[in-house]
Amino acid sequence: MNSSHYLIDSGRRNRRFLTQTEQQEEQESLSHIEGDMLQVISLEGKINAQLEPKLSVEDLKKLYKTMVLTRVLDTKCMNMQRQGRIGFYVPCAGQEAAQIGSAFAATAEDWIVPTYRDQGVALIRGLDLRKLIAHLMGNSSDSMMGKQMPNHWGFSEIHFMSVASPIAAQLPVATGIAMSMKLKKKDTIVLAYHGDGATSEGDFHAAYNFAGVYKAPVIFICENNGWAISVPVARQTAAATLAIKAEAYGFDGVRVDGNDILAVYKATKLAIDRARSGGGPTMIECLTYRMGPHSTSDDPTKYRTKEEIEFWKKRDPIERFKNYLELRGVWNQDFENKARTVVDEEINRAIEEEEKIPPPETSSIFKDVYAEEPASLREQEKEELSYESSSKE
Amino acid sequence: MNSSHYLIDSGRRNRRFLTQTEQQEEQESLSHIEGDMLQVISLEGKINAQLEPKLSVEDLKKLYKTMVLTRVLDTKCMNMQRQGRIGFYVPCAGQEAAQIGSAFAATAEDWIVPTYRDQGVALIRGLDLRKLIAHLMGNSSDSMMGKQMPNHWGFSEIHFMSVASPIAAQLPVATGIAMSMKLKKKDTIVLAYHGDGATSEGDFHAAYNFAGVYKAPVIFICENNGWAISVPVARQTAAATLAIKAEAYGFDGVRVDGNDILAVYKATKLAIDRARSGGGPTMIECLTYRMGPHSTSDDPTKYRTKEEIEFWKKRDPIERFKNYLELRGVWNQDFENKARTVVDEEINRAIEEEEKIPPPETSSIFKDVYAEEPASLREQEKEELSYESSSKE
Amino acid sequence: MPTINIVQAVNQALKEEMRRDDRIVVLGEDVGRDGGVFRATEGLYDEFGPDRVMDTPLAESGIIGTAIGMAIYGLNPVPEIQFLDFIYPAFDQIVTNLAKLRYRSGGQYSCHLVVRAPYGGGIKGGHYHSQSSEAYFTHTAGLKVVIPSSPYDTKGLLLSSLRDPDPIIFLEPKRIYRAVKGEIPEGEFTVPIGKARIAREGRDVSILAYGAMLHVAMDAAEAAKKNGVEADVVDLRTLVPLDIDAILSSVQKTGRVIIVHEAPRTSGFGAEISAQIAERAIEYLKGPILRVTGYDTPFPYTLEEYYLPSVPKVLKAIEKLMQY
Amino acid sequence: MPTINIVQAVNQALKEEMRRDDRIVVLGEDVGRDGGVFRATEGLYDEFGPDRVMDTPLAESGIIGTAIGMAIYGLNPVPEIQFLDFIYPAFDQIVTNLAKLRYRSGGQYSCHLVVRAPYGGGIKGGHYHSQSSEAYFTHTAGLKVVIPSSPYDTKGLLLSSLRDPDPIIFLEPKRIYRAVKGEIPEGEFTVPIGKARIAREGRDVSILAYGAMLHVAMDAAEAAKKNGVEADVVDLRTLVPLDIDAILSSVQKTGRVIIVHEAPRTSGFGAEISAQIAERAIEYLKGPILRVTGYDTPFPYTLEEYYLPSVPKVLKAIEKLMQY
Ligand SMILES: Cc1ncc(C[n+]2csc(CCOP(=O)(O)OP(=O)(O)O)c2C)c(N)n1
Ligand SMILES: Cc1ncc(C[n+]2csc(CCOP(=O)(O)OP(=O)(O)O)c2C)c(N)n1
Ligand SMILES: [Mg+2]
Ligand SMILES: [Mg+2]
Repeated sequence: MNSSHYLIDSGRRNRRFLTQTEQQEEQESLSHIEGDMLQVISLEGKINAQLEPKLSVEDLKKLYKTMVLTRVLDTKCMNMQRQGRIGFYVPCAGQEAAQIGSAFAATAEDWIVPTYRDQGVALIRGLDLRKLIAHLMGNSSDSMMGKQMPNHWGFSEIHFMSVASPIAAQLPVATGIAMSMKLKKKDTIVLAYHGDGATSEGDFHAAYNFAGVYKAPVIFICENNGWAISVPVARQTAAATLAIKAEAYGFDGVRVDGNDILAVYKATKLAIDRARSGGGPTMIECLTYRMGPHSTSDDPTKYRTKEEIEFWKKRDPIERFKNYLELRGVWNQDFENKARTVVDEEINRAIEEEEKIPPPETSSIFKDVYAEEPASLREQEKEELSYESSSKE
Repeated sequence: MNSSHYLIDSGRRNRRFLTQTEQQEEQESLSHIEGDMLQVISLEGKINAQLEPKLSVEDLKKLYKTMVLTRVLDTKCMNMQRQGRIGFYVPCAGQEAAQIGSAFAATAEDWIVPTYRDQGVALIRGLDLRKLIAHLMGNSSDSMMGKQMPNHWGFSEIHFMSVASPIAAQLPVATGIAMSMKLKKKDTIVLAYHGDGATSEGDFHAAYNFAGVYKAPVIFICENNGWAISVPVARQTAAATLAIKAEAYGFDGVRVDGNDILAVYKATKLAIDRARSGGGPTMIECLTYRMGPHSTSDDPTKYRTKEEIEFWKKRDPIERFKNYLELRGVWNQDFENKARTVVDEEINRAIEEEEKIPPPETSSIFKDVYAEEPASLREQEKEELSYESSSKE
Repeated sequence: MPTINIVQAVNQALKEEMRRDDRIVVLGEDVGRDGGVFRATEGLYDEFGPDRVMDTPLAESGIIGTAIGMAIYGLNPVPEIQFLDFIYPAFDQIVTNLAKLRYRSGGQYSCHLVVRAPYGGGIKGGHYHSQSSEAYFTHTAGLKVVIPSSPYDTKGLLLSSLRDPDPIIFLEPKRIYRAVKGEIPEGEFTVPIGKARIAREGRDVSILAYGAMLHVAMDAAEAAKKNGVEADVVDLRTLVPLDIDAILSSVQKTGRVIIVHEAPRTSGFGAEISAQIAERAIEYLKGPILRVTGYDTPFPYTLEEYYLPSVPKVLKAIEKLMQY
Repeated sequence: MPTINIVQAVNQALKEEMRRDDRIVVLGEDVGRDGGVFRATEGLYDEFGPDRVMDTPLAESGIIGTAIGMAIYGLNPVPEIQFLDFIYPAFDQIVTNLAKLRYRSGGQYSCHLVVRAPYGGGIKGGHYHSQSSEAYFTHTAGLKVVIPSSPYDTKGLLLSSLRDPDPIIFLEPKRIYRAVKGEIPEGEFTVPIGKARIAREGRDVSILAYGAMLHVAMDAAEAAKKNGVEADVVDLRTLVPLDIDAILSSVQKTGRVIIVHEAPRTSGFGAEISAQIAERAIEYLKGPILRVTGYDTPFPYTLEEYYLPSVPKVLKAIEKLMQY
């Protein structure tokens, strides 16, 4: 299957992420963002009719509502962290199009291998909001049983793989899942997410290389948000683009405007179709931007300029999609208001409910290390419980 | 600096290494070796005058003699291993042009980061033959003090870095050496060697990426001998070629006929000149062939065909160069005979001398773990020596 | 009963279980057409084909990482690491994913698989073909660590490992791959994970060992008999979970302990055994707990026989304890 | 004397030594313009520029691997690993190259460098921002392992480390990065590598600890005083080389031993200390050697305070030993 019809170019420029304080010669202005990438809705609101996916009004509404839900939740969680109601949080504001557009192209049977920043992916797959909140609180309803930090989720009911912090470690696992789908002759695929920083890790290399060699049905969604904490993508690699890296593994890399949800959807859909029919992996580089800090522990003013933030505010993926929907007659202020009210209530209710749930029991520390608790851990569990009973005395 | 004048192409084909027993569809005949690579001396003996390096007769003779020395030594070492006179050996027959041609382009001040198969590199840099033999024997004259297996050399007097077995682990180190040359404003460079299999390791990825980002003066010499033990390069990666991988790191990859010593020399020389003048790294993929087994522990009949061996015998790098020298009036049978006699005697004498040297003393086990032997090791050393004295009783 | 060696035991276990369980896939460097550099996977490629016996690219983190993915999706992968010395590029996959997946996901996901790797010295392999790094894995909660010392145990423990629900590091003492032969029953049998074996009974001193060192311990025990010393030899068989009861019974009986392993002494697994004894059975001890181990240096080439524990070294430790 | 905290001590040591020694280069993720995620390298980029303070790509094996190359070529690199939990992608570089280069080359090449990494729990970091994996490095011959517990020791040990000829893993207890403050002298001073510190004198029980746990040990010692128990507290400061003489003196005095560390118990460094005591001083022991440690599970998030050693846990161990 030839994919050149949507493979505009893997692109040649990624230097625009350099800040103005950057002292090296490669500095360039921020104006290079356009060009060399797949776009359906241009900044000026023009539609590329040839690429425009034919989605139903219902689907369009669902996409938009999920973007709003994701954004509102993000803001609330940042606040909750500041209020000490959750311990930590990794925001995704700005990346909703890349996350929701890509995941929407997959079916419920396909598997997701996400990162800590992919709440948009979980939400478009229909994750119960309470489950998400319970995890952020690490309470006894948390699917992770309070064992992991916030944003280190995993929800088997939506085939959403468990997350570890080490960058790129999820990628060989994603390839392995895809390899076994192929061996088992399923027609499902894997969407594997990673950031721009992740492209430097050895595990990126292994995962992509195995995917190429075994023609595994995996689509790598690279959310190139310009930064790996304080390191701009131009310091991450001297490659002309990230998408070009796919060639080193014998498959296609596509560069899309990651703030254009229809472009992301379209590229992912084509890649999924190809993978499902035995055509192997694709890399999709979504050019996007992390509008907030890296996490609640980060202070981005140390490394980015106001100009850059402003530049990207104008490219807010929700605004872009809203303009499109308005053009299509799907969006109006009333729709917006209703959507926001529903979302607000839903989130508030979920938070309220989950804040009532107690933390996990102490003995949970010793469970799920192995399938069965071994004698040595039973002994340590007893030891721990003895402290608690004696401190209660 | 633009390098397109010698960058013929990073090529698109590496599938020719599939054996006839290979069951997968990608199988192709062996006839694709030509094309898409830089060549100075064609198989038919034609010279590409535009690319031909202008080497003195002395240099040409030196190159040829070193090739013969390397080959004869290789045969003797294989025999010595079979006779139990050395414990293990990794042969390099077939790869002399790639090794000697590339290393000859560097100066004595440049650094080499070799693999276990790069005896040709050491020899063209003037390594004392006795040092090489001493190491293979692991005797008390061994520069490594008998601490490492044969072929795990390191000779600081020729800036020839110490070798570890884990594939590709030398590559980030090579990049680091080159980075510090640049930081210290030296105009030296690093030649870093690796095989085709090594391109799959995470350390290859890190080393290449750092080299690209820091524009480090390192030239990666990839000796693509078609096999990583029993795994053909077409199973190693789905990439069209290995040279293409360099693009993923923002620098050039060049594909040369690795059995054509002048082509290898020419490409390396240009890359070195570029690196010395601040132009950063280059990858040179040398298409060559390991004519012998992977090591004395390997039985290649398990995985390669006779046809393949025959195919490559006709492409013997020494024969190719001999034809060229004959054309240039440098080679005749008399020259050959003399060269072989000298080489033979030299090697025999070195072996004879080194076989007289005793093994290292037991206490050497405890030296060079740290700069100074700590109390804990002094205690263990005493413990060990007490066994010996009591067993002598 | 047929007599086979340890490589053959590995090969038989894999082959027979692959016939029974079609979820098993073998992957690694040179495991396919070549049959493995030690021939442990010989014949599997021919019988089961390239889908179930995969020659992989040269990347250990890819081998272990994709195997984890396969295990999550319901396959039963058996990745081979060609030499244990080459497992470190996969160390992050092992520590980060393999060991913690079940725990970190609150039991939603798990990844049972068996990582096979030849390990240990005695084959003139120098630094990078001789290491015994089992202690790293025993310190990584979530893993089980299994080390057989005989063909019987190899086959029985490998079969148990293939059927176990947890991730397992299965270390094969390559020094005795062919040297140690033994009888095994016809047909299917297993050896339980977590049970040590009393390899020899004696009242005077306990020698605790595993892998190739079990045989050094046994030879030393035989030699000590000449001096009237009867050694109890315990073959640990699995380091995690550890059969501490078997160890304590032996120690309570003899009151003297010698632990033998090839790995460097500092923070080797011998330290853990010693510490458990010092915690649980100190009142039984008649002398110090001794360790006969590799030294705290990288593994040397020419002088490896001096580096490794040997019968005279164990005998000297016995003598020291008996005279204490 | 000025009072500073531990992060400031790291920062001062680096800054001052970089002024004195222009071979020092700092490299790692976010160490440059951002000043490090814990601010340990704050101000270095501005003072020394991008050639000596390098924000690297996100690849630990690249960070350690290139640092090794730099060290070989005569620089004095100080790579930072952002959290110790992320060192595993570099594990092969550490075990294969860093630890063995001098040995394997017969002393022809060496690579002194200091790998800095924040480690340990207590900051609500869950599995991957809390690990104490020091034991792995203590089992890797060729490395030194240094762990300070105070601003004074941090500065003094880091300066010694920067001047040491061997590769050093320098672990910073991030839980007390800011919480523990202390006075340091003006100007240059060093603390020798390989010497423990008697943090508190007492005749009844020896508590051996390092890093953040030293403070738990000290608090427990103070609390035990109320019951008339006087604890000797030894701050190990360096695990390799270990100051075994200081440990043995304490044990010979008290006859009772408690080892405290955060890492999981099995094969943790406590096992090695225990084993050395059981080898060298068993005749002085009045009871079992106890370990108060993290449990043999991955590091949990919500319940981390239950997982970690604490004053009540140490007190219970003291009580047990005193009543033995
Ligand atoms: C192996 C590893 N090293 C370092 C870190 C610390 N760290 C957490 S996120 C991050 C940056 C990741 O950047 P990118 O891949 O672009 O993803 P993003 O956070 O931008 O979504 C770093 C360095 C880590 N989690 N894992
Ligand atoms: C990390 C690691 N994994 C596995 C091995 C075992 N091994 C030794 S050589 C080799 C093949 C190397 O192939 P290549 O890089 O093409 O070099 P060549 O031997 O062909 O020169 C393998 C797999 C190793 N040495 N290191
Ligand atoms: Mg990013
Ligand atoms: Mg090769």
